[in-house]
Amino acid sequence: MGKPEVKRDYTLGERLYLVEIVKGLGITWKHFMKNFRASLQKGPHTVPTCWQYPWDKREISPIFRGEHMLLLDEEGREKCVACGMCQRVCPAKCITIKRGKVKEGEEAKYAGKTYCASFEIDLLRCIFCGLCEEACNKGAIVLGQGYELADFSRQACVADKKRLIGNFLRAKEEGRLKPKRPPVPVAGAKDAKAAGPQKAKSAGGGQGKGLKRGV
Amino acid sequence: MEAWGVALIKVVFIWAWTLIIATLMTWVERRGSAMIQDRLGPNVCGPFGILQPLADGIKLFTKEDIVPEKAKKILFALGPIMFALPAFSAYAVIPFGDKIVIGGKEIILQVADVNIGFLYIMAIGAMSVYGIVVGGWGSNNKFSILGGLRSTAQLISYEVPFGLALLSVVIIYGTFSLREIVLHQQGTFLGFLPNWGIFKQPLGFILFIVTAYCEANRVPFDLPEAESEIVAGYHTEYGSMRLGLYLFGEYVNMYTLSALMVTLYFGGWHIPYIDMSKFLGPVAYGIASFLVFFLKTCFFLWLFVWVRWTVPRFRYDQVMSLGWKSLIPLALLNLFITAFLVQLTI
Amino acid sequence: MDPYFIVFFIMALGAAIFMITAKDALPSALGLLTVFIALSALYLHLSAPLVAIFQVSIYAGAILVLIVFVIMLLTVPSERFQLFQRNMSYRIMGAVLGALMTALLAIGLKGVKDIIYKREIPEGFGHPHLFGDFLFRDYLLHFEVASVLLLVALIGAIYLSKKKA
Amino acid sequence: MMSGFETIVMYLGMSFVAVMGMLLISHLLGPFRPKPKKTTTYECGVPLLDPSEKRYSVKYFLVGVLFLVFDLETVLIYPLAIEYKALAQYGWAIFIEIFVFVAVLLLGLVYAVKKHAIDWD
Amino acid sequence: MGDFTMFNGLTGYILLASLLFGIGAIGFLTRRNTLILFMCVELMLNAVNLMLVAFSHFRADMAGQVMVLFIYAVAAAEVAVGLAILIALFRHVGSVDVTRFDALRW
Amino acid sequence: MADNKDNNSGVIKGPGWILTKLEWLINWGRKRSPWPFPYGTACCGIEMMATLASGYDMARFGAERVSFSPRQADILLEAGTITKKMVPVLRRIYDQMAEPKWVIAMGACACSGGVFRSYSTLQGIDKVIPVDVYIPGCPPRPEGLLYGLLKIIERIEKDHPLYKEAMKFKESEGGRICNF
Amino acid sequence: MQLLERIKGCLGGLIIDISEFHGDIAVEVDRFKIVEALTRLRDDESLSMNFLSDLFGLDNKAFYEKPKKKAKKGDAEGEEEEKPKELPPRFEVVYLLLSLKTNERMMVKIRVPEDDLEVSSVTSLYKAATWPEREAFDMFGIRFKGHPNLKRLLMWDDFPAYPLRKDYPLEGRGEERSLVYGD
Amino acid sequence: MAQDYVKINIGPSHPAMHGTLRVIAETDGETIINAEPEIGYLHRGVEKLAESMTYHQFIPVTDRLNYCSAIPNNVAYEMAVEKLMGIEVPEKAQLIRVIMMELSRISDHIVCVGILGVDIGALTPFFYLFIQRETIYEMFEWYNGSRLTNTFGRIGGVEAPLFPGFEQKWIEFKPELMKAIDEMDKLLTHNRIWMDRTIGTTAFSAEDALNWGFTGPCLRACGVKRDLRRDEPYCMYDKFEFDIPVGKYGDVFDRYWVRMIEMYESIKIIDQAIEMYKALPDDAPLMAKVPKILKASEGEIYSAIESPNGELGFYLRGDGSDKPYRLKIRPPCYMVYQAFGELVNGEMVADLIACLSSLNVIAGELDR
Ligand code: SF4
Ligand code: SF4
Ligand code: SF4
Repeated sequence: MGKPEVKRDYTLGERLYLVEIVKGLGITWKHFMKNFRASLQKGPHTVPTCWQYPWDKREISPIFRGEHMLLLDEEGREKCVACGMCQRVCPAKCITIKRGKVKEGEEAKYAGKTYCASFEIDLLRCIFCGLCEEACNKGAIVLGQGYELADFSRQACVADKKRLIGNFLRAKEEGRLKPKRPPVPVAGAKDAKAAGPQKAKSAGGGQGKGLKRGV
Repeated sequence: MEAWGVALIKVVFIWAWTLIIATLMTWVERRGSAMIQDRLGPNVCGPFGILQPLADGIKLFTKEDIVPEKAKKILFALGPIMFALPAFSAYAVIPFGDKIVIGGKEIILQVADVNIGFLYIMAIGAMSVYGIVVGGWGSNNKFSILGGLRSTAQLISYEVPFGLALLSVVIIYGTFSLREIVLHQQGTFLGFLPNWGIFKQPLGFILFIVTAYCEANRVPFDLPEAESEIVAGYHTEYGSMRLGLYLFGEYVNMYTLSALMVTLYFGGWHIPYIDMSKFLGPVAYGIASFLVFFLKTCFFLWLFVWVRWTVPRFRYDQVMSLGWKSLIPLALLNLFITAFLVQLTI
Repeated sequence: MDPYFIVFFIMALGAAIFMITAKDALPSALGLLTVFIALSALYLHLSAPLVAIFQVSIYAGAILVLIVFVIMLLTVPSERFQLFQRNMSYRIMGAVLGALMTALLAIGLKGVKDIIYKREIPEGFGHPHLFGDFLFRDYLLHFEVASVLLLVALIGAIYLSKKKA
Repeated sequence: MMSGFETIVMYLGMSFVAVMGMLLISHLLGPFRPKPKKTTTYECGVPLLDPSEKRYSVKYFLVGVLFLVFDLETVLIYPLAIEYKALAQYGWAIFIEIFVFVAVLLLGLVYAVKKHAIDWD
Repeated sequence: MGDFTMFNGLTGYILLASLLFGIGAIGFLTRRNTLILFMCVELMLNAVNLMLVAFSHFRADMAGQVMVLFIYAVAAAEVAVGLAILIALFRHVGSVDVTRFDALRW
Repeated sequence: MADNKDNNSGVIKGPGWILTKLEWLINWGRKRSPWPFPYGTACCGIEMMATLASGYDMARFGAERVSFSPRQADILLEAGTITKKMVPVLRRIYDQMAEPKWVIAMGACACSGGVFRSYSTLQGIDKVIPVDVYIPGCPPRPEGLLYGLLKIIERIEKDHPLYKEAMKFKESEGGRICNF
Repeated sequence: MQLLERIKGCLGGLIIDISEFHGDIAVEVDRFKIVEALTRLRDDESLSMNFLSDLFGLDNKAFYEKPKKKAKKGDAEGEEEEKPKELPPRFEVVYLLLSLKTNERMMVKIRVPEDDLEVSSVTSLYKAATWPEREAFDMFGIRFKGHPNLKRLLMWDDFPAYPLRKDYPLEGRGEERSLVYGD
Repeated sequence: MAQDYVKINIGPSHPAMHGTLRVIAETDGETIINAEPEIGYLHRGVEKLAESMTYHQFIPVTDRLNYCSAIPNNVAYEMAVEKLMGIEVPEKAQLIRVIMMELSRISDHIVCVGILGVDIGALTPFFYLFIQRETIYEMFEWYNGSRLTNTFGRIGGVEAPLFPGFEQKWIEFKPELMKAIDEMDKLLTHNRIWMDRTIGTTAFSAEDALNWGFTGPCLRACGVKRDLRRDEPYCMYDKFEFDIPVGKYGDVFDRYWVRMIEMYESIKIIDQAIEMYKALPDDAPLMAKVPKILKASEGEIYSAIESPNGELGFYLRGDGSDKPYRLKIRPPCYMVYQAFGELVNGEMVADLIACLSSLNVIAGELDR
């Protein structure tokens, strides 16, 4: 197993270490000056390519797959009917649902005939893949933008129904609800055309705003 | 008695000063490297994060002190001390300014102006090998030992060109006293150039700076602690303040070497074409010379940082062959040329 | 009594004794290092700063480094042979001889006072300039011979360690 | 008069005291919670494959020898170098002296390089 | 011990030198680790150096100091060659125990 | 397992102003200089790198000097899957870390095994080492990690470094409380 | 000429079964002749399958049991007594070959019965098979004769089971690696 | 001979070992006499897991294989399932796949080259590249909501069209990316230290490489011009124009250099793909018609794509149910890494690290 002989010619400039090193120093100096100037102009704590997390939060994509939320419809009724689709499709098996029958007089609270008596997502298990959102044909579960999930104990990282609905209410208040994704046009399907025109504002929405850096 | 007092003040002052500079250097290095890398660096700790070294220090002070069971206890304990001591002591003979006159008494801004200052630096430099070797060997960890071996080989190899480069300086100035060397660099030479060592010894300076980087274990010669190869090198097993001494000693070394560069090659406290002592009062002149010297030193400190974050690292055998096959012949050549020119111009 | 001398006297002596009694080679080398440093301090006292510095930079910084290097390469701490010679006669012989030498030398001291007279030490004695001058004037040839000696040593060492075992 | 050397010794003593003080403070302030395995040798998280008390390659040795000789020669020139300017007035003797010295040094280096004493393999 | 009253004088130095020399000699003859033997030799050389410097000081004669310089050269040469021999031996014997180096030829 | 973690819950009787200040100082130092041991084993490790890199720059919190030697690290930043084959390694590294030490479990795998409910994956590192902060996500955004770091800092602030020692001392030395 | 024909021409009598599915050709050969078959395929001018893309094992246990259930549900077959002996060998080893010359791929497979889990190694032909064979040993327990270093690859050395076999539960049988290993 | 070889254990938790690899190297001083890689520290049982998951559920798991570039893994898996079931993917979906795959190829190469730099001691270029990678992440995130583990695509197509600002974003991003790569190039490629470290280290001949099953950049570095995108075109790659860079000696430098050039080529491909994408009507289909519950017939297929690391193949066998009967992943770096001992023997310890980083071994797909 002979290793091939390697012969490469070095140019004179390469041979002398210093030339390239000085060039390299030039590049790093440029970067340094750029950042230094920026910090002179915009205050000492800024560099154009750095988001300072707790104070200067970066705008994240509206469809970011963060902490889940359970949606309420316009009349404030819970959308989830505890059909278990999300549970079944979840690859991490982190959703636990208890189904309850809607009793007389409670219709104002729930949209369907059944509801989830408890709905727990083990966030520590969840891999935020979004399959549950896709599977739910009621549109009841949606992945929100929450990402500050760290906590001290395992129990604190299990999101129960209250927290999930709370997430939704907060997101609604702050106007951070996810834009509705139009159905994807399917080949050969008749309704592909119908789905077409409204496609203009598709997923993602924003014109790449939030892609700017720094302050 | 008075002399003792002055000496004591100078000793304490320069010791504290070295300490402060080294501390600040860690901050400068971290912020500077961050800026170079489009980052921010520590900035939550005090204004501009300047208290970061302090926090690190406190953290290290209150960290548990582990002595590995396989370690050779005495050597393990001696390692950091033997590393830090030479590092801290080396500055004793380097001037940090010209002189200051207070109350009619002239005080030279140097801890000890000895007639062998030059060799003192070399001897102390040779001693710093022990700290690494003893620490690495004492840890009894393969990475440490490898780091220790590497660094020994590397440090001693570069001591030769280091010494030879300095030899040329000695030939030119004919003294071992660093203060006298600075005094020699006043004025101009050939009519227009400042009478600085760099212009008399351009090749020597390059050799010196390269070897200085090696002696300080800085990139591109940071093999003894090459993070990606041998974890943390010779100080893999060290934590708490012992580690602190190692890290600290490195910065002190950098400071000493930078000051040495200024002293030997960049005219110490002199500003070219301007004689500060002519128009400044004795006190002001002292302070000014101190500041000039310090600013020049800062540049070289910065250079250390700057180069560190620009170039990759050598491999062991490349360090060796660079040292022995390029630097030493070059240093000999330089010595020869210097001797020749001095002989001609005498 | 000169405290400076006493301190380093004790330091050198203690370190030397530690050196020959230490179990492992590396602590022993550190003992030797201490001896060197103490001696170098004494040289300073003897108005030989250059020698003092050379003591540190050559003995401590080069010769001992090489020895330490070899210690790191060769010694295996798990290899625990006896500290001292097994042969009793060696030991006794060593001790006796050593003591004898010391005694002899010390006895020689008795006459010292008569031979040596302390001259007035001239100004600048031991200054590097003087040293260089002296070296150049009187010992030029020795100097060259030393360099050749070193060259030969170098060649010998390389030859020996490159030789296929 | 205070000689420079005594100041240096003072400086050394001060460094020593400070370094020891640092270690002492750290020793006092640091917690101490011995636990099994805490003091085992770190080897990337696995137990020792084989003891680290082994002989390392002798190849490092030659560098040491080379260094010893070269360092010594360098140091030997120092006393001459300091007087170089003064001695140069007597003619070229000193130059030749240094030249010969350097040549001998170079000879050794050439021999070492020829013998691959510096190359790793 | 009337002669030692001037302890800081020449006699003190000679005493130290002879003691060091003796210790070195004892170590050299009794220790088994070859490396320590080397160190003992160095110690003995150092004792000689000390003597030279001391005499040079008290006689105000530079020759002693210059002599020391040459001793350095000799010591270095000795160590370089000696250690090289040691390593060559070591390759055969596999130990630095001096009692193992008993074959005159290998 | 979590022996040294949660025993500071008891009410602390003020041991004096100096001690309090000293504790504050020590805590300040510790929280401002949390050197991580980046134990990135899988995808989360990549995101951890992104956190260390320019955009998010964990160095701002002083966590710049990533130490790959457990002796020098304060926080074990476990990012990624721990398989059963890896368990002893993790445990050993945790053991070798010097006190005080904290552990962040980053990502679903480290916290609970995540999607890998399989024969070879450890279902959460808290089975072998005590965890201080869990960060859900797969992988968590760098912001999520930084938030976790802030949580650790929060935890450090509440620590009583000296008092705990005093307690230990008391236990072992028969009621002698050392006064600082 | 079509790949199928060329393969048939090349291997000839070595072929036990050959099938094509969505363009992928799978050839089954005698398990004792695998080295010969691969050598022929490699050295054949028109094929020159000189690149071993992958090699892995496969457990057919569940697969063979399935038709039985179907048969019960369905109506066609009446034989209820299916003897286990009549099942084809339980394990398969699949070799994925690629010709760098013609950019064609094919699969070669051999069947290994449960009671004689030994096949000859192809590491002498393709170095690339070194780890895949170890993995197949690790995961299925198939032993490769002539392999230079056949030991577990992915699981630790004293892992008691072969995890990819169909009768091994996904979440394992609770094997834990001891925390105190090695010292 | 009395001198022993020292066994150095490098990894698993070693700075250069990506957390999970382990090499046991016997060394003679600095020279490696014998190096043996040990893997399995990230064996998560993915193949077993696949057997208990539906075809659809498994997509998120494929993200976690090669986590430096999840998208090619997703696509490779989806293509395998599509091949098994005979599904034709619409053109527009293919174009989106191409764009995303090339973006993630760039991001993968960025990680590889950046880490190579870090391991050789040059930290700064890593940061320059990583900040560009952040933008790529951003594009992914705005496309489907995740930065790293994208769960991109669905069986039969993709889940969404490109977001409206995509092209604009790309146009803005492209010069910055090129600048960053240029800077890396200027900082390293001609730097003598870098050249000394990389040229000639762990060179490998083409025959050996083929015998060991090398693919991708590592193979191309050895001088074999093989790229599945050209040789077995999929996803309309035959419609794009791009070069395939090849090296000569297969040393670290060549691998580095091939990756650097490939980044430029990927940029070219993305440019072309965006043009083609724009030419398609807005409502062109993105998904093939697939049944709600995917069930494969009995049969076995193998389908491979050129992932950033090389040939990434999925062998699938269906048994008529909605779960794969057997899924075998052919990860590219698995084959490369098994030759690691061969590669580094006789080199120096520092080269081991450089070599490892230049191979871009991703433990996730290595151990599965
Ligand atoms: S969230 Fe949707 S899928 Fe899940 S149970 Fe509720 S309605 Fe069903
Ligand atoms: S995001 Fe994925 S893992 Fe999380 S709950 Fe939904 S389906 Fe399960
Ligand atoms: S939590 Fe997710 S991203 Fe993190 S290591 Fe596990 S699978 Fe990878």
